[in-house]
Amino acid sequence: MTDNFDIIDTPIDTQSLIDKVTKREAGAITIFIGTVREWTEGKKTLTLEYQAYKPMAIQKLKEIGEEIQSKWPKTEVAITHRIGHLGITDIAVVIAVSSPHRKAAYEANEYAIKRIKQIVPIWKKEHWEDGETWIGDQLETTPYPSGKPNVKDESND
Amino acid sequence: MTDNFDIIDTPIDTQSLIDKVTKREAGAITIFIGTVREWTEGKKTLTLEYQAYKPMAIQKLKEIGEEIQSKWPKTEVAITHRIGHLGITDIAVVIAVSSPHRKAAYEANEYAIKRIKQIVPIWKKEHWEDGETWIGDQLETTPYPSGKPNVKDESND
Amino acid sequence: MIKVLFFAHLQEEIGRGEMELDNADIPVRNLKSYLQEKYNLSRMDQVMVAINEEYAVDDDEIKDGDVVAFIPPVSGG
Amino acid sequence: MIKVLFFAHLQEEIGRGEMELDNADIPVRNLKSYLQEKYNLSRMDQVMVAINEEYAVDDDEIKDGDVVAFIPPVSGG
Repeated sequence: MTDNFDIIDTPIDTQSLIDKVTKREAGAITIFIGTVREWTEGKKTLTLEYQAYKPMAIQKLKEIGEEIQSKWPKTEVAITHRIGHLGITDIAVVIAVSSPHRKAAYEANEYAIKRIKQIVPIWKKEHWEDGETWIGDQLETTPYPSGKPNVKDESND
Repeated sequence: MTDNFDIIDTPIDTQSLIDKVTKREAGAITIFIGTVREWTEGKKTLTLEYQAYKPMAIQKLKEIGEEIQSKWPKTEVAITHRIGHLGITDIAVVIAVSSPHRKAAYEANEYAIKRIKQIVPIWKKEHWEDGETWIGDQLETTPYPSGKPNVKDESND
Repeated sequence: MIKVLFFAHLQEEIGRGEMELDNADIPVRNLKSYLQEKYNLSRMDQVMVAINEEYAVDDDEIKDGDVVAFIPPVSGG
Repeated sequence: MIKVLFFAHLQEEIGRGEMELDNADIPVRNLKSYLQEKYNLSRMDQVMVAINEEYAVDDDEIKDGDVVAFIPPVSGG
């Protein structure tokens, strides 16, 4: 299921991710769509730019899928993240999870977006009216004492 | 936003629900897709049949939308339920919720499906290899002492 | 006159989805018992009633012109 | 020879996304300090390192032929 995890520089087709996880054993599919929001804490975003360390990012997305299938048996997972320049309301990421039962589908989906924000090497640059900054750069959060990144406050938190 | 809530007897177009909740203020969209599962507790489903008390069902879906907007401000909600005969993997219901932040989008979406199973007058008839039964009919759950239905165990639980 | 609607297993037990009755000005409870006996309906203790598309309780009075729906435990989603 | 990759603000501070160095057989910590001083890099205490696409710690030894990526706090999603 390697091709269930992808980084692309073109618009994401949500339906294709739904198709990837649809199966006869599933009774529930949850989709998360992360979109570019115009306002964040009083600052107006004009556009965003996403950059990825693509081979490692795909590998980490795949690992997240494996973590999910281990924690929530009989789930199917597909994740696509877009990189490059995005405008307001454009889709940055789509996560699709199917499961026989809905509780697992919700939990696993939320787990996926949290893990993406922790371990997947993708960076967002905000272009505001008065400048631009790489996010993460700007957050001034605590360093990573354990050698593993922490969850951080991001666009759709 | 009345037309965000609908009962139809044709296949549900998930993308149209995504479009209904997409907006510049949103950073997160969650979608729940309830599909017809083949196996439930060892019984093989061949097809399903959904029936609705349509005007009341649409009204109740709308009320669920209002409850969500009151509990989770700045959300947008769209729900479509399909009725009639459905085959395995067919979509029975789609719930779309957008929100500035993702936590509300997940919570509100899960709330919606729970409420649908409590208050929306829609019934499912399972067609198995060895017979057919209206679900709800079959569950032998407790009566409704309070005049309000309780949550019940259903297809995608 | 009142209009009475039946769904799911009730519709099948009664053999039709709606009927007109002249049992106005009685509480929900009485209409429920009347129909249960007349059609030998099963599991009526689990069945909700809606008057004009809003859930009602057993004490609520049915008035002339009302649409009364018998609503078995729902199973959408 | 090792290949070193930079992303996000580091890529902009250094002015390019990759370079080849002959600093093999040193721990991650030393490569980090070397590059931080040479390019006057900011916030390096928050920067993770991956060797051959897997997160590494400061003590891990960089070997000849490795691809070493400097990974600022991620902000995908």
